[in-house]
Amino acid sequence: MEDTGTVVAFWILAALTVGAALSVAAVRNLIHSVVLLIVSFAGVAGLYITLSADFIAVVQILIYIGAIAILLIFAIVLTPRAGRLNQEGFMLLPALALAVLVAGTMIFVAFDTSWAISERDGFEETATAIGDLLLDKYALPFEIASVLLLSAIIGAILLVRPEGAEEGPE
Amino acid sequence: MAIILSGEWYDLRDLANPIRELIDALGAPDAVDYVLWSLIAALAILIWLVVSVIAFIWIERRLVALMQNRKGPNRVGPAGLLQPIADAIKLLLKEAITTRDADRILFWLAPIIVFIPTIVVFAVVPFGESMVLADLNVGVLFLIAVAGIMTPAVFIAGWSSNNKYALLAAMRAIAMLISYELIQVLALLAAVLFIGSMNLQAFVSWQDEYNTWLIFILPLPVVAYVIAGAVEINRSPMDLSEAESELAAGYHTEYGGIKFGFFYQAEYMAGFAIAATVTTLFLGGWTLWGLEEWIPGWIIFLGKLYAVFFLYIWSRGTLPRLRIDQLMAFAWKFMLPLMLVNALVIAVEVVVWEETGASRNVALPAIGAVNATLAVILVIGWARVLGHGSGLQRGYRATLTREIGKIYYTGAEVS
Amino acid sequence: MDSVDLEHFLVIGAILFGIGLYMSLAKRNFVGVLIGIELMFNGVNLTFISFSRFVESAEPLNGHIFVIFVITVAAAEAAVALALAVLLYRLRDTINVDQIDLLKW
Amino acid sequence: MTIKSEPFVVNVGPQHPSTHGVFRLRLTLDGEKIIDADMIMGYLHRSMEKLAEERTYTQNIPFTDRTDYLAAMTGNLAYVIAVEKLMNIEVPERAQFLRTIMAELQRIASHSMAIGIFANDCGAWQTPVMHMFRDREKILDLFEMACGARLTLNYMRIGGVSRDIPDEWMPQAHKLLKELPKRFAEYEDLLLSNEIIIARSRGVGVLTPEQAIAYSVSGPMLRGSGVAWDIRKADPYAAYDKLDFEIAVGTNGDCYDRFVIRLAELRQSLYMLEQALDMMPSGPVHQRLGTSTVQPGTQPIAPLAFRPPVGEAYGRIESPRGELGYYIVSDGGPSPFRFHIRSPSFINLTPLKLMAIGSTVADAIVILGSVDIVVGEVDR
Amino acid sequence: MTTYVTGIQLAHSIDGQFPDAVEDGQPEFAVVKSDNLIEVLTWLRDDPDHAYQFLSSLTGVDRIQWFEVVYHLESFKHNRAATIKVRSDDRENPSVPSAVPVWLGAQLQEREAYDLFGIRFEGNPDLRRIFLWDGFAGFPLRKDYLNLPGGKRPGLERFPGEPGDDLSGRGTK
Repeated sequence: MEDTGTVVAFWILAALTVGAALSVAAVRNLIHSVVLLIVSFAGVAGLYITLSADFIAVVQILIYIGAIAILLIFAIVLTPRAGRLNQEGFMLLPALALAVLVAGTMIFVAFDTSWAISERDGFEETATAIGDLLLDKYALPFEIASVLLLSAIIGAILLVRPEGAEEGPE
Repeated sequence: MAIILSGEWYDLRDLANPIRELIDALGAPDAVDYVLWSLIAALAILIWLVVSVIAFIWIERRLVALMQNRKGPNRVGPAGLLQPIADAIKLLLKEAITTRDADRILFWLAPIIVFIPTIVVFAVVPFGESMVLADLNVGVLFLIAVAGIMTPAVFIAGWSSNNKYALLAAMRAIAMLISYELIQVLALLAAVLFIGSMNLQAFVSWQDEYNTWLIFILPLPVVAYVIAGAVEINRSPMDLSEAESELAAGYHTEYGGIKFGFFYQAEYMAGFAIAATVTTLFLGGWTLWGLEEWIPGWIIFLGKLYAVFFLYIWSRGTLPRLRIDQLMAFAWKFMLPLMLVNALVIAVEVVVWEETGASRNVALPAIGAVNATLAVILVIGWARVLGHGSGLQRGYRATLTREIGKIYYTGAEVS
Repeated sequence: MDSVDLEHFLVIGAILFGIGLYMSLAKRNFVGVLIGIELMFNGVNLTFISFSRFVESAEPLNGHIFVIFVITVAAAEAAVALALAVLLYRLRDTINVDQIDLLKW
Repeated sequence: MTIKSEPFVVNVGPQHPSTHGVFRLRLTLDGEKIIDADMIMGYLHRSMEKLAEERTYTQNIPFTDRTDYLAAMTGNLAYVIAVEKLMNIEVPERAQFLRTIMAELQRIASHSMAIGIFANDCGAWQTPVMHMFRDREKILDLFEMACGARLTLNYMRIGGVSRDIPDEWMPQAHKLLKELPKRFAEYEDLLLSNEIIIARSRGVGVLTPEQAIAYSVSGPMLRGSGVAWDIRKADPYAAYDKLDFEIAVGTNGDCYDRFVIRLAELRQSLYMLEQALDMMPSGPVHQRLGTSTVQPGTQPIAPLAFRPPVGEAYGRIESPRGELGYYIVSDGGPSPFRFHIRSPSFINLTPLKLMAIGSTVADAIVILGSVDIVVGEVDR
Repeated sequence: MTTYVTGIQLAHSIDGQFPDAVEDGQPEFAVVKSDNLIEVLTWLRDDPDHAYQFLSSLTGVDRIQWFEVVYHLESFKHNRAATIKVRSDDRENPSVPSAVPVWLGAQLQEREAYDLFGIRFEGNPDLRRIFLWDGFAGFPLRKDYLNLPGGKRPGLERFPGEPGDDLSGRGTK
């Protein structure tokens, strides 16, 4: 990827993503943290576009920003007395050390391995191909995923169901 | 002269073509060329949006005034035409108040975030044959995904104001937007199933090629999309998150001056975005059965877009507002099953058409008729199943009597 | 700096994963932990997509498929986690993971 | 799925689009559900009852305009009826008919506003109000012809009305009566079977007749609960005993019933007006009450000051909002010793808490809209 | 036509049921002793011959020597109206039993009377100020609220413009 536009876009997006992610861990207010998380998600979506994964990029925006961030906000708003602070617990230093270690190892591996880089260009159209793959080769995992989603919905509803709730709709 | 004789004269009317020619003539390197072209297009879209919003502030106020037996703005300039500008100046000159306990950063950020999705949507909308900023392969999905950014923006606005009306409205808005996003997705899914592509230009060219509009073939998804769009842009009867009579101004209660102006403008822009989507996907976009040869495509497109937007003005001048639980019930109990059945039916139809290989002159009217009939049957039948038109959903007149002191109470049904 | 290669994306993925790991281990608030997990998912996804783009393969889109499944799982996880947070809050009046130290209540 | 959440206190008002004035409703919410409601009023309290003890009986008439400013005629009427009861004055026939006509016109104007604003509270964006204003303007034009004012009319006098109607008045009124049925049919078409209004108001804010009677509510609220009680029928004043009309009652006691009753009463008022205009006798419009001591020599139509006998009287009428009563105690002086307004808006608010608890915020607004308060009358 | 039951009639029928409960009977009203008020009102509401289910109006009057609370009652069944009064002689802390247990509609009206006259309604579940704010000094509808110089009380004694002593307030004679 030597295209000037892509390179510039990559560096901007990379700075945005990593900067926002670092701020997510650093800011004190949880709501600010979630807002920065949204920025980080958007940056990752931009990186997907530079990787010519347009379908995944859009899905990233749709699911991560449109759904998961909202769920996180719900989790904060529905627990008003629990505090909105994003502070660290007693695990601060070990966690930091472990995180640096893991990330360092991965970076080292990334640079140390000689990857079998292919010479092909980015994908032309991914959505149709992904659809074909999902319904053909990965049909079974696809079905399992739908079952997983269903059980997650049912589980979530059962979990927050008030005790002694009457049967049927209110 | 040469251009007119060569038969490409109407190309000039498609504003994108001369501009591209011009930039090509400059002979700049590709990168500069690309950036220049994008900048001009983006600027053009922005200018069009701002002008349209200003125009429609006046048009909406005059139209609603017409529906309400009054004159509307008629003092500033001829026929009140300068009223939006006067309003804009007023908003600009007002003090930008930040309430003391507001979350200052987010409070200022929210009006800006709200702008992003409404403008970005237009990047994929084809205004004309070559007038599209980004010809995305997943354009339809992009429309939905970008509109989803609205949700956190509205929440941030409501939450950061530290106002109870605003927070209540923000919670309502989140619940509403998430529910109706589902309806939007299912409505567009039906269309995508039929066309077999998520590219917006492909939609337009399909409708051009088959000489029909998708609205005639898929009536139910269009209605569902327009209704879900009303939720997204807070138009009555779904304007719950800024319900004037309940929550003052909803999530932007604490916003004044230009920050309020941003919300106001973003709302119109989102309305145009919905209208643009409906136009492109279901109303043939910039084509009009061959007339695009003579009239520039973007004029046709804008005409259709404004016509769709008029629906929202009309509903605002006419309809009362639903309650939040009724709105959610409408989404989950009424629209969702209907849209699922509809998507299934359309998938079956597409397969049957492919298998039988029927000619389009037979297949399209047949599918359209089936879908229209099915839509009517489904809507009426499902409404009956849900108990519509009986019990608490039935209207009546008052009982008249001449006897004093008698009690006519028959026992109330409580909702 | 004049070209972007696989390693660049892998580094960003690793950094996101590291931040996520740190947050999910160190944060006291349940939502903070959740945010960490989501960041880790993002790092992994980015890695998948970049492999899919750069690495020689007969079926290059497999990485995309994996990402779709990861996103599915993430959505399901977020929904259940929200329910858990609400339930925890209802039972213990806190979602501070330090204070949720009873194995049974 | 219900998620337990914290109680959340929301102040609706004192400055709020749907409190119809400066009235405050403090709602305690659990999510969107109301678990407690408290009314806080007095923002418009002008101590009229105290002020009236400092003015003569005639000087008090303008106060009665300013309690229920949407129905000044009925406010005037209730007060003069109370004073006439106190002083045992017979009012001339023509004045009785004029009073009836004005009161019914006022009822149409007031109910129009109530219906329009109720639709507004249901979320319609101003359109019904604006349409209702159109009719109301015509009626206010008639008032202006009759007494020179449009809102605070000050038309009734103790012993009659302040002046006779001009000659052009009757044709104008007949013209209006021809126009209005078409409009009412339009409103019934648009509002009565409007899906959203039905969805918003049916089954909301239910009052059973027992509750309604126990809570002393009156007017459309009492009739909405199915109690056929109308002072115009039960205890006719002015010329109501000569007119034929029916009482509109509801059967469910919900907000929708109160709303349809107002729509039905528009028709009944129109019917009464047609009869009254036909039956209007000629003659004097005022019973002279002796001479005024203010300007000896001249004979003003209503003396500024006089001394009623010692005693007390409770005069009541059916105002658009319910039973409007004036309780007047005289100690023989030139001004009332005690001047009490039994205001329907105020007393109709008593069961608000009962109706609001258990419903949602949006319902509370609709309930408040269906009670149809005028804050000037609530606070006085 | 509503029959307005005279106070004398009403006093007689109350007297028949509750001896010693009636204090006074005038053409316009009957006065009941404050001790018997609740049982009299309950009886008036429930007795099928009276059936005054509807409390039309409740208000206070400052009669200078005493405070009185006026109940205007209404019977839908018989289309009858009656007036009952109860007196409280205590100038500083007047108090009468609350009618809320009999008619819930008395709730706001009693609050109003308390706010403006300072009459305490014993048993009212929510006796707070209603129009004026908590901590407002005095009770404005009392005749001695803001006495004029010389112990005179506000109110018109003579016609405006009529020659006479300046500002001779009522209640002083």
